[in-house]
Amino acid sequence: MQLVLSEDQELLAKTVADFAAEHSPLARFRALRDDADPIGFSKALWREMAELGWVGIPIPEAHGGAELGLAELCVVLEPLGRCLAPEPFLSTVLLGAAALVRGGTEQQQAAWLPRVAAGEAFLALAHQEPRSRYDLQRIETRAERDGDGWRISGEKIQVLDGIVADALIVAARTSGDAADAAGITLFLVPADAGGLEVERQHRVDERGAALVTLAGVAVDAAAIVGAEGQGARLLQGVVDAATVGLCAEMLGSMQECFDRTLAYLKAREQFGVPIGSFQALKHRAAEIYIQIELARSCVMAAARAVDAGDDEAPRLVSLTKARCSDAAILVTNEGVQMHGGIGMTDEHDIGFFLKRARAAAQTFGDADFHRARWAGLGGY
Amino acid sequence: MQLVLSEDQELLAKTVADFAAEHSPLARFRALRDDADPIGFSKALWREMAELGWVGIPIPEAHGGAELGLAELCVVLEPLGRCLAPEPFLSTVLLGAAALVRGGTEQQQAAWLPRVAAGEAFLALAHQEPRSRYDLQRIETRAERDGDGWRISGEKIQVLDGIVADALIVAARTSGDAADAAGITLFLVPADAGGLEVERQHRVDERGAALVTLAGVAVDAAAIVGAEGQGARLLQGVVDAATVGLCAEMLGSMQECFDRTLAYLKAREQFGVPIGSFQALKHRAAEIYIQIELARSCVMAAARAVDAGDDEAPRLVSLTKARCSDAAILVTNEGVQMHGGIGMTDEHDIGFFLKRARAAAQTFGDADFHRARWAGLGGY
Amino acid sequence: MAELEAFRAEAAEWLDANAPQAIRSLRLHAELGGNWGGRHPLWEAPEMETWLRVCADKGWTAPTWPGEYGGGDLSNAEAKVLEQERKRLQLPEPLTGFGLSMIGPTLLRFGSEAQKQEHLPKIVRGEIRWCQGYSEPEAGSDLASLQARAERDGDDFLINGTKVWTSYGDLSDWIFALVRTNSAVKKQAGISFILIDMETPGVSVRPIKLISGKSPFCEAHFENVRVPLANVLGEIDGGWTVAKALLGHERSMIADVFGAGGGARGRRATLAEQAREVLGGTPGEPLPDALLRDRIAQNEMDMKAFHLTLQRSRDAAKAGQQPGSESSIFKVWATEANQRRTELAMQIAGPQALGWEGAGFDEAELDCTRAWLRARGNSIEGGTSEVQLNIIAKHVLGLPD
Amino acid sequence: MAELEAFRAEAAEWLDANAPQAIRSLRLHAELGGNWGGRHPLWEAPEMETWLRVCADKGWTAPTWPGEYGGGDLSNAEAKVLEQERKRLQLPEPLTGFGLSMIGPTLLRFGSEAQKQEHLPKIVRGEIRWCQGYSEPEAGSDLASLQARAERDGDDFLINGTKVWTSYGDLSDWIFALVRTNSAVKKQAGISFILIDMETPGVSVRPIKLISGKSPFCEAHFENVRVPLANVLGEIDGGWTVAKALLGHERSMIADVFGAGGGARGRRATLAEQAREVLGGTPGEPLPDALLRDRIAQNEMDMKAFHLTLQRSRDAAKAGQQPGSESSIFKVWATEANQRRTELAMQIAGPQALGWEGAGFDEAELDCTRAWLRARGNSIEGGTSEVQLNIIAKHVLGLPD
Repeated sequence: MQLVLSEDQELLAKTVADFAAEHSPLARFRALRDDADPIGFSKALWREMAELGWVGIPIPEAHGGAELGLAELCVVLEPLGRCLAPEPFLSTVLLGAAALVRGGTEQQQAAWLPRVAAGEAFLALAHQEPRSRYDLQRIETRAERDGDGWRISGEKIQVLDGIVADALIVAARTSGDAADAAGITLFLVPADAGGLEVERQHRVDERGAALVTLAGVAVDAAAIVGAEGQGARLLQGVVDAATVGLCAEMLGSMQECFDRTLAYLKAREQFGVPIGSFQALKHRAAEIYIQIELARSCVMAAARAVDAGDDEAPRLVSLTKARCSDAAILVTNEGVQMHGGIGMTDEHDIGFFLKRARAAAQTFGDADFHRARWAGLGGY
Repeated sequence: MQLVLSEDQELLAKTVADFAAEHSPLARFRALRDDADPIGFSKALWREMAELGWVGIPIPEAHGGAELGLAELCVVLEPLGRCLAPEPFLSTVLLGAAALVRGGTEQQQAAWLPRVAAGEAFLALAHQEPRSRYDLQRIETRAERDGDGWRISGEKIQVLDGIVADALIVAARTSGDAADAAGITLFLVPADAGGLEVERQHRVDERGAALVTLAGVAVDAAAIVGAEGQGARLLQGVVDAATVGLCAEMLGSMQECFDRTLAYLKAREQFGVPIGSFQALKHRAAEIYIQIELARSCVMAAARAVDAGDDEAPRLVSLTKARCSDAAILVTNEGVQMHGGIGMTDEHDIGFFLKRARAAAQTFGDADFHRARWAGLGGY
Repeated sequence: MAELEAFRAEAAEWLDANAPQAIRSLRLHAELGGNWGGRHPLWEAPEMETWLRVCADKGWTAPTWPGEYGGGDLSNAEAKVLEQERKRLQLPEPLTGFGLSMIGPTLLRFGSEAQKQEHLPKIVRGEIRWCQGYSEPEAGSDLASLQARAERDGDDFLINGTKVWTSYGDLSDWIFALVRTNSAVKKQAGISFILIDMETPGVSVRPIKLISGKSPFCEAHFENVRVPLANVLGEIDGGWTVAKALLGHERSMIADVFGAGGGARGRRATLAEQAREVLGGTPGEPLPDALLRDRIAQNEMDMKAFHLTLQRSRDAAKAGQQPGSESSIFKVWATEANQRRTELAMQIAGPQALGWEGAGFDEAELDCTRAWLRARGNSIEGGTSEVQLNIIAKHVLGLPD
Repeated sequence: MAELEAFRAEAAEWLDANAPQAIRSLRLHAELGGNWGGRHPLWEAPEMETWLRVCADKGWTAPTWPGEYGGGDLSNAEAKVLEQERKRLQLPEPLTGFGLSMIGPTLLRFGSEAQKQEHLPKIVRGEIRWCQGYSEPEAGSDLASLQARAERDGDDFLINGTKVWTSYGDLSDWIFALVRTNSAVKKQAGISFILIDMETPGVSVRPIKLISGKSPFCEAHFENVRVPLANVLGEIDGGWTVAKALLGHERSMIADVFGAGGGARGRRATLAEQAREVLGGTPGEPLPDALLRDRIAQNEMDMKAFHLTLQRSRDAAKAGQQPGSESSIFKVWATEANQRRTELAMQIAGPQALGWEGAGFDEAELDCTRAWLRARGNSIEGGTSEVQLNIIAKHVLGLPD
């Protein structure tokens, strides 16, 4: 494992950064919010990203993708994190498409992956429930056999970009009790299935999320993604990889928040000197810098470990999420504090980073959760 | 409850401070260590303190004491903490005598308390065991009935000033299993009892402590302090009050460590200016100041609550010990760091505070332990 | 003491006789929080207007102020008794606001006779609502670097500039503001404390939205606003002295608010209650998450230690001792402990803490999110934590510049 | 590549043929830690002397140094292969110390031909043990404010002053030191880098005891010590340039040491192992104390993130990229993570962490206490954490003075 970007990756990073600067300044994010955009992102921009090949990065070449790794996806996500681009990489690519790539039948893959890669179809993963907190195995939604098929009933929350999804991958229990690992099955459910209701949730970070209610939604046997009752492992693998992608985005966001704060420290004067000349602020800035550098190393290592199918990957994922969660909160808290009063106003952009940082920190498990997981995987 | 010193208390504080300045500068502590003094403190000075009435503060007037409260004892202990005076207040007065005051028979009290108040007798409490950590109820030492009396066998560790004690108050189990609250009984055991062995332990803070081995030590029925099997509650009450006394001493130590550090910050120059002009150090000094002020309020409140027999006392004790433990470690770590290289040398005094702070922090339960106790007492 | 007890009986009787039935045990609205008065008053309940009027007639909206300005002429001890009786009878305050708490006492101390005659009775009667104009967009912690300027024009000043963080500026009638009247002298000198009627042409006010949503804060612009010289409180160019007196007052108010657990705290569950609800477990037994349990205990203990320190400070004052330096820690500690509390509440709420509005989040969860965002400002407003630490380092610890 | 593989075979064969049997898999003593050579050498085992001699004869104590100074004339790639083979065969280093790691490379870069001829062969053969004289009692972090002075006296300098934190000064033969040779110019100018034989009259050395007990550190006094002008390395008054080159080297060495988990770490239990032993519970299951478990995980993760950052830095260098600024964080982070580790070990040990020596504490417990105290110095020695943060703020982040 080499913790360095290849020349191709460097080039990709630069392309994405240039694209983001041109098409997705922070003002775009603000406008989407202020206009109360119904889906919260731009489908047109998404198609452009797809045309540039980014959406298809983890999708096999046979299905129209680039068949590259999580490492490349992270290279794309970091600059997008810098500008808080709300396009649905996490939901459609890292959760939805990834579940099909890892566990989907040839038929499911052929039906969805080319359309996803082309930026034409959206997917979402509906796994979280009111009582699940961060536990992937705490699933109460039930799928009961109904002839050759199944009927699914339950309630899902915070389904990322669920409002635009053309199909949802729903985690349901086909056997066992609420917290059992065994008995979880993933189903591919078209958004227009009868009994499926999707309602938008409004989050503090303005990202698209939805409440999903399944009232006896009927699907046939071919809707199963992966093996019946064996969904926990697949779900964990998908969420682990998505977590690293989220961390890459967080890394971009915290780097941008810090860059803006540094610029402010240099420009803003108080008592006749730049506030960045105050040693207490300098030392705090240096501490932030350290945290970001450490987070960067973790993101790179975790992405490569996941790509390599390394045994250490789950621990590195938890390492990375714990660090990025803590670092993002530190960096953005300090960002607001160092901006002073203006940082508290809605019209200043720095607060967007604070909101996104907290939302990301509390997605896929917070730092406590991942430290506990690290310890558990370490046998203590 | 008034969180303010009375005029009498103010006067007492000043008397003790003057006495400490004259008779117990830090150089005395260093000399006791360097000379490998066998008991680690001065019996002559102890008698002087007794003559001044400090040793007898919590002892009833009927037994030659002043019959004052923990609040007054704290007033004495704080200045003694400033100069790290190693005299056995904690062991003889706060643990040993307090157990007799709270639970002793008239005969026990009459036999021991006047001599303690006069500075002539020393007591110790032997409760801690190799497996007890901070749990007062985890007692494996057993007392078995033997005719009208008892035979006690077991092993005690870190018995404070055990080496000089004329009698030990030994917590033993007369029934129940290792962690049970019921079945603990306290026994007053003369130091010359057959089968009792006391060996000095050398601690990082140079305070007197001993390993105590009891091999079938025979005592008669009149040796029981308090009621048979009901010792847990008595022990808890004694240790709670002693904890507050320890905190008062810690408060003095941390205040002194901070005062010395502040003086160093003002005097020491680097890059042509006093290092205390560097804002990062200033802010850290201000944070330390805050912690000490908060600790001071807690010590005062806890002492008064214990004196008043307030229901809130146990929570205030834990509040105080948790804060003082954390604050003492912070203050002394920063003390060494801010002194730089010289602070790491044995010939500089600041390191003594670091060592004592850690030892005190890990006596009678560390901060984690007391936060958990606070939560438990709060019903969560 | 007997006299005081006689007064207690008298006060209780009067309150009971005069308070309209409808306002007794009235639960104050979060947004209004009492009678603020003013030219365009907002009433919690129609009877609150009556309540204000009867109290003002008796001078009991400002019980300790001199009767000649409409006050109640009570001693501090009597005023305290009156307050106790009012609370005992569960009656709301007849009047609240910056007139009573800030500019009124300042007028009493620094105002000319004419100024007192003009303003104090209107404050007592709740006819004029006041706001504060100190901060400026470019000044921040360096308050004395303010740029709003007043230029002399005959018997008037012409005022130009912008004030920010003016609480309830959009609902207020008059503003007390700091303006630069002399730029030839060094910063703190050359500032005047001036009273401005906000209906004067050239004054405009715009609410400020915060990251937590709407807020009481406003930005006030002054464009050639004409104000008589006579509206200066204290000396011309001597406003810094007046302002400092007021600022110390503001900071201790902020600490008091957090000391009391935050304005709206009373209606919120404690962290332990919130955690029990979210995490479950057996009531009375340790919470199932030992980490959160430890942090909740830490935060409760932070608050408790703070309250004990407040008490120590007050007890020392009561005992006639010199005020100790411990009061310098109140603002920074209380606000940061509150920030930790709201962040902890977010962590306890977990995925449910991420709501902004609408479906899928209950009121307590949404409140948790907003409170967290709002609390970020606590360590900035009213003197940043950095400024507080500087003050401690310099004035308490004597560390050199 | 084929050539390198041929060298590997050759090196392995030579090592295997020449290494005395007794030193294979020799467990190095904690105090000595290898062959340090010098006039009064201390040997881990008698055969270590043979081992040093045969390696020095071949130039393989300093494999990459030029053959003319006694070195091995190997390329960096070959030296790496040699190192790999040595480790594979579990052979100890034939020679270690500041001669090889610090002054040798500096002599190669800055030394005159005569200086190289004089000193390098003796270093290669382990005949002279070197120590460093940089810090002074009054200088601290402000290294350039040093006061040890060298005054010209004919062809000699007369040196007066004191150096502290001189590791192994009591066991060393020569010292490389910074002395002020010109006080008329500003601080960094006017300093010279000079080589001093410690047997010269006027040199005295006293060990420094630390709060953790005895230490390798010494204080070296110089009283009218006569040193030839020719012993200056680099230009007279130009010693700062030489020193800076060496300092950077020292800091990365410190980071490497902590990066590898601290010198003696290999023999210690991990925190998790320690906690399992002290706290019990079922092996493989979560530790019974969730708070300690969380902090142990945090510390392991701190160390892991640090190692990954070290690797990132090295991988970038290998890939031919410019060294990134991330290396600036190594010293401060590694030392402070180590402090947190030792404090955590204290907390885990609980009441058993309070021992200094003797009865009632086992070796691991006493080691825990000493390691904690010793680690407090990590954030001071080799550039304090404060200085490291200043460097990051200024040179990496570009924040103004």
